[in-house]
Amino acid sequence: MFNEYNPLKKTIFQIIDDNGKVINKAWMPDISDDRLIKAYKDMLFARTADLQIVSYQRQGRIYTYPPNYGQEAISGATGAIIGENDWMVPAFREMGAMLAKGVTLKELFLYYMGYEDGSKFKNAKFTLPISVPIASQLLHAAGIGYAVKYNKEQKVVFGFVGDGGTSEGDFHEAVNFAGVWKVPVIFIIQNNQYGISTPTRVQTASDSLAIKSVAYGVKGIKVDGNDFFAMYKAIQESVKVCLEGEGPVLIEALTYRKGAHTTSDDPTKYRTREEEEAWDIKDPLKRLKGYLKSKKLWSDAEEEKIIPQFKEEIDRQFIEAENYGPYPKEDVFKYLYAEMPDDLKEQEQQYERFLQWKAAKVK
Amino acid sequence: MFNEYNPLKKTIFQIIDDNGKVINKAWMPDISDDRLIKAYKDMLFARTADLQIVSYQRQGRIYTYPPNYGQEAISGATGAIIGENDWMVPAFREMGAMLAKGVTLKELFLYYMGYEDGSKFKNAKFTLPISVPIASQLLHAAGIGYAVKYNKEQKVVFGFVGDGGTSEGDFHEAVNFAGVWKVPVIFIIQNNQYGISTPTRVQTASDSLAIKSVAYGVKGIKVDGNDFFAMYKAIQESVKVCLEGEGPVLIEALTYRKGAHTTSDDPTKYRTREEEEAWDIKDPLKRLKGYLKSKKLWSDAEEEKIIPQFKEEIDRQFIEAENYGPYPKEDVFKYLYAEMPDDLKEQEQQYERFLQWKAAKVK
Amino acid sequence: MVNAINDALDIKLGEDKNVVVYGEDVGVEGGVFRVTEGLQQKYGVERVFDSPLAESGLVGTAVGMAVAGLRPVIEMQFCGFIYPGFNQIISHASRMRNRSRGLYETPIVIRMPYGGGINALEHHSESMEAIFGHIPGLKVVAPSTPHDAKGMLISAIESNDTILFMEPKRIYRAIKQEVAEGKFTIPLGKANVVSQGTDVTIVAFGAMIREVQKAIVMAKEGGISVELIDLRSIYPIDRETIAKSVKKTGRIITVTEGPRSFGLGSEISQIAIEEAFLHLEAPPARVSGFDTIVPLPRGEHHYMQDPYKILYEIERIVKY
Amino acid sequence: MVNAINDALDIKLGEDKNVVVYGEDVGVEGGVFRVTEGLQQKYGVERVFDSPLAESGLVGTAVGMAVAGLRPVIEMQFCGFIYPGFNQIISHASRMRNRSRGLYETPIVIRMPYGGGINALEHHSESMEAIFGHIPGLKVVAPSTPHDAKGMLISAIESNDTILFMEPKRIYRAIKQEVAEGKFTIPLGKANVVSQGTDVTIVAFGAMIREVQKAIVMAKEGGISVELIDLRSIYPIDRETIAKSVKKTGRIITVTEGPRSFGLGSEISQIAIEEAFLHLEAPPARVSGFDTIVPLPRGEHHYMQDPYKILYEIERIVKY
Ligand SMILES: Cc1ncc(C[n+]2csc(CCOP(=O)(O)OP(=O)(O)O)c2C)c(N)n1
Ligand SMILES: Cc1ncc(C[n+]2csc(CCOP(=O)(O)OP(=O)(O)O)c2C)c(N)n1
Ligand SMILES: [Mg+2]
Ligand SMILES: [Mg+2]
Repeated sequence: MFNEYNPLKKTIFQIIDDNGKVINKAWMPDISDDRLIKAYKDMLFARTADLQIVSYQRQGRIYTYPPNYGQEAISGATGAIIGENDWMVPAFREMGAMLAKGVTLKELFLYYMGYEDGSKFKNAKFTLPISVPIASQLLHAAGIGYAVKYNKEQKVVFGFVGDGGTSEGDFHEAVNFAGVWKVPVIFIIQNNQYGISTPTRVQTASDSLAIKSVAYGVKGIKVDGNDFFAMYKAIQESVKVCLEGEGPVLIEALTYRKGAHTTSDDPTKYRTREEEEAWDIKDPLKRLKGYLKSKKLWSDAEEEKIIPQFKEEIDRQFIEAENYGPYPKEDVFKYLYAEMPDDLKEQEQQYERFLQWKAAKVK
Repeated sequence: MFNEYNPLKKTIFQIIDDNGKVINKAWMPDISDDRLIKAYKDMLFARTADLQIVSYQRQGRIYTYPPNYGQEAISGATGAIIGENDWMVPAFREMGAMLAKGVTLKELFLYYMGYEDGSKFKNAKFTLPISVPIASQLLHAAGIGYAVKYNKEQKVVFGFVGDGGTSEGDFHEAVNFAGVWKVPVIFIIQNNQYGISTPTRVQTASDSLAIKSVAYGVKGIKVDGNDFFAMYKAIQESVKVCLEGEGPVLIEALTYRKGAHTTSDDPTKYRTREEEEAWDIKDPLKRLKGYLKSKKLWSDAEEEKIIPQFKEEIDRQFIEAENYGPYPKEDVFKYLYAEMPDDLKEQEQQYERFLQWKAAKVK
Repeated sequence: MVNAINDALDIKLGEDKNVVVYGEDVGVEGGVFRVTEGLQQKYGVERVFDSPLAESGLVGTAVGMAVAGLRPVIEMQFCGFIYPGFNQIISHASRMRNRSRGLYETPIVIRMPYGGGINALEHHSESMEAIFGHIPGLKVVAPSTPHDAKGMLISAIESNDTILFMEPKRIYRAIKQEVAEGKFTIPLGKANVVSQGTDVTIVAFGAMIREVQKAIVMAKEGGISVELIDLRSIYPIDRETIAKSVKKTGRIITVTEGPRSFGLGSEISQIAIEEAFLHLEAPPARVSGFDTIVPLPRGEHHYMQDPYKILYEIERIVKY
Repeated sequence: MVNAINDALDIKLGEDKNVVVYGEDVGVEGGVFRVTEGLQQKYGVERVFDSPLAESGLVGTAVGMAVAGLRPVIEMQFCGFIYPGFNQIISHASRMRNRSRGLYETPIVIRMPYGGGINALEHHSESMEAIFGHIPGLKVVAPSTPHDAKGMLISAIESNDTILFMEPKRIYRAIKQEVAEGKFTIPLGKANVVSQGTDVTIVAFGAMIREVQKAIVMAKEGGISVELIDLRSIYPIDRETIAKSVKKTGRIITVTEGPRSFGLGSEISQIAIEEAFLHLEAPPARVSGFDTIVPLPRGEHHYMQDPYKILYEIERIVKY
């Protein structure tokens, strides 16, 4: 596949068309109906949650949030493949993949409500917290890749970044280190065509983002990121490459951020209604649903039935998060060092003395 | 040329063979005998100086110095082309090109003797000081390129870096910015195959360094950096590209550092005698001299005559530098800000008071 | 303050063709805080533009532009994202003149919203002025009012030094103030005595000024008279103004948002003891963040300086 | 000291398979200062290896390795080249535990030769401990003898925190000292009282200890008795040891190589006034670099702390 779809050929790897019809049978992945339906449901769940979070945010019940809306196939395909013991190194727009690893919505809610506790994943093994400084996390993925190889583990590391992130020096250093070390890392660029308001053509003059793999001597491929099957197949093949010791791989997943950059952003300032509509046609859920319906694996009726259940579950977890309670002052100090230095202990005590004084003062 | 020698083809651009015989007539540059002889003499001067500096260093008359030995064709070709008003953004192994811009040996000596004054070039216009933090200077080249384009000047910016430097994030960001901005910068990678002791294969898994141009959508070419004619032609064509507004260009110049990394380095620790001997055959001066002799433009007799003159001139400038005198204490403080802040003035005065006290104390 | 900064940029773009403004999303979008709104439309994409997402690239290209005669004003989107550009700041922007013995200068302004109190994600709420104040060759300034923001930014753009211009984003839109139209400048390096007092001197800058003012009102009720110095410039520091005040009051507190150790507070205390040791009636004190990461929003109140924290320290030091 | 560090690495590589050592030229070459000499031969290229030339890459990959259970010890070739890795240090290495509420730790040691006095090029002579001391979540330590270097480095490798291990390259080979064989540790965070005295306390670390000792000898001739504290740990600082000493002597001077403003000196002075204000007989003072770039070798003597600069300050403060 990495020969056929060598990014130098400037092709894009696709399996289904805008309606979900298979147009590239040769590469259709082998995936059971059950798993396929599960994957669709997971994507639908992620989307439902995503839209709901935006409305929570509007109600002022959560802080800034970066929607995944329109990009669900990338996380969906990753989630369908990533193993319990594989490593997940997210940027911040990979909700579906994180849920698949075992991160709970409640944890994500806590995070966006402003609790670090939301980054202490109770069930998700080998999953790093959300990383805010763009592209920096890819170096962690490369380093984890080194550890995996060093320990001769049969594991793959997934490292995510956005199109904008490819401009950062850390992107370069990460893929380059991984290439030199030949470590099992799958770098996935979610090319949603914007970094906040900045279009990809302002990020780079290269023909594609996948083509940057050439600069590091690693395998690369440009994939239709709204095509669940193409993403699934590309990741599956990448896992194989990694497990055979031939990694890393760089995947550019072309997609579109249907929502705002974050809830504080207004995309009408920098893109047109026409553009948005053109991408509506390529919506990843719509396309997968088209396929499923054609195979009678899914129906609008089922969808209508399941969405309210999803909403209820989302709400339940949201309310749990909302009732999480106050942020104990110890938590500000406790996690900086393996053992708290005296100085920090003293600062905590000073703060305690202040709080007592204040309580007496304002009562 | 950038099509014919597209780095994806994995070819290397060469014009003369190891003995100076033209093997690629089609691309032979048009250059007058006079200029050619001048270029050779400049390279010979640079080499003579270089060897002499190493011996000054051994005598303890100068601090650490990074020899250019073996890489003279790259600076030689640059120097033969770079205009008075073009910008030169060096790394630290481009003596010939700096001399061509009008930097004096004396200035370079002062620098390596430990005077910042050696970076205040009196005659060389548009030439930045030597840059020590690897690859960081390439961003300056990109920014200067922006200014040149903004001011609609007919100028080219030369930015140098080593093979090791291509691993730094700044290399990536610089070529990428220049690509997006389409600015007239010629990035020249002096691939001397080592970064101190580290061979290029530890720096990157890519097929070549020139191929990295693909990642930035800019023109690139891999050139035999020990072949004066190939370097000359490649730079000439790159200048054209830049002046036509189609820049930047990334040139990988393959060469070999015949000397040590710096005078504190011992290359026998990390490379073999055989390897060094194999590269002796490709020595850039030897090859150009082979060509010149075959055209009767140069002779060993002339060389024997001129070298002592060079040595005398080098020595003269060296001794001038040696007699430069003490480093005035004002110079520590004077150049930090356009106007010296009170605080710094006070620090200088405190220091003066200390010096007076000490003079009284130790006498 | 957002408008005042925009106004300053507008004035300098208008009168000096060498001024260019760029950064992540500063062009079409007008910046995530709308500070550069409308400038691209007015001055064109060559003078006001979006850059690739790379902070080392931002600072490094600005160094290049500046040595070539432009006067770049670049924006770091948030305080926590300046660090990829740290090497270019400490190794080049702050050094080029010294390195080249005056041959090249780097008149660069690095604008950067900083500080907490806006319920932001990690890395969006930091105040690391002390790190930058320690870099020789760099100037670090921060306004506390729209008026100062305008006058100081114009001065910064006209300066031939590299200046880190820290903007207290918490009060970007919080302070309503008439700002004089047209061009005026406020000299960098001079502190501003915001209010006179006799019992204790407080030194602060940026968003903390407002918090201190609230504390001053409360202190006054308790009969304590506070002199407030708005530092304005973190490096160089106006020693003279601090010295004069502390000699009068005999007590000094520095209020900052950053981590405590190696922070601005220690530096101000050092100045106080060097300049006025024999006048001191209590040890110079600091109200600051803890030596911890700024907590996410739900924990931020623990970390931030509210007026009570300041009042607590005022009372403590006066009773000393 | 070079041998002692090599020995510490050797011991930890020998006993813990999770320890890996990498950096620019640390493998085949054994490091530009030969600190890692012989280790690749002994432990193989998977455990001791050359990395690509990229400091952000160095720190960033170490963060990844560490969360995955390794204990990377990386080398910055010179102090002036750590800055490209600054973002990874301040945004990740020092924060991962706090961010993940203890789920992930980053036991990383960043070794870095620092300081002046070796006639080096620009960027090779800096001492910027204050910048790193201000980063919450990071520990910063520096030995002043071969013995300390060995014991402290072993402690650092065994610590689950990220530690910046600053090596005074000026005395890499200058101090001859028998170092105990085999494994021993020196706890991080504790200062060492090198010599007792009654008139003035001097706080210093690393290569400055030796300079202070020379000054102490001269001071003694003038009848002044100096107590010398080797800080060993720049963050966290051992307040207790400082407090105890300054309460006894009533005078304190900090001697450092870095720039003055926002430097270690101010922090130590602050601690002295917080802990011992009423015992102070003179204002806490600092002998430091200027607020300038370290000059190239011919000018470096102006900048550096020689024993006379220290003696000058001792005499000044004692006469205060
Ligand atoms: C180092 C750094 N610089 C700037 C930012 C501010 N910022 C947050 S998201 C973003 C755009 C990211 O674009 P992209 O990588 O395409 O990811 P997307 O948001 O589209 O998923 C920017 C500039 C940041 N988080 N980190
Ligand atoms: C940012 C940075 N890291 C490390 C160094 C130390 N250093 C000086 S030269 C060098 C190797 C450079 O290799 P290369 O780029 O190939 O240039 P060459 O020396 O071969 O000309 C290194 C690592 C430095 N100067 N700057
Ligand atoms: Mg994007
Ligand atoms: Mg090299």
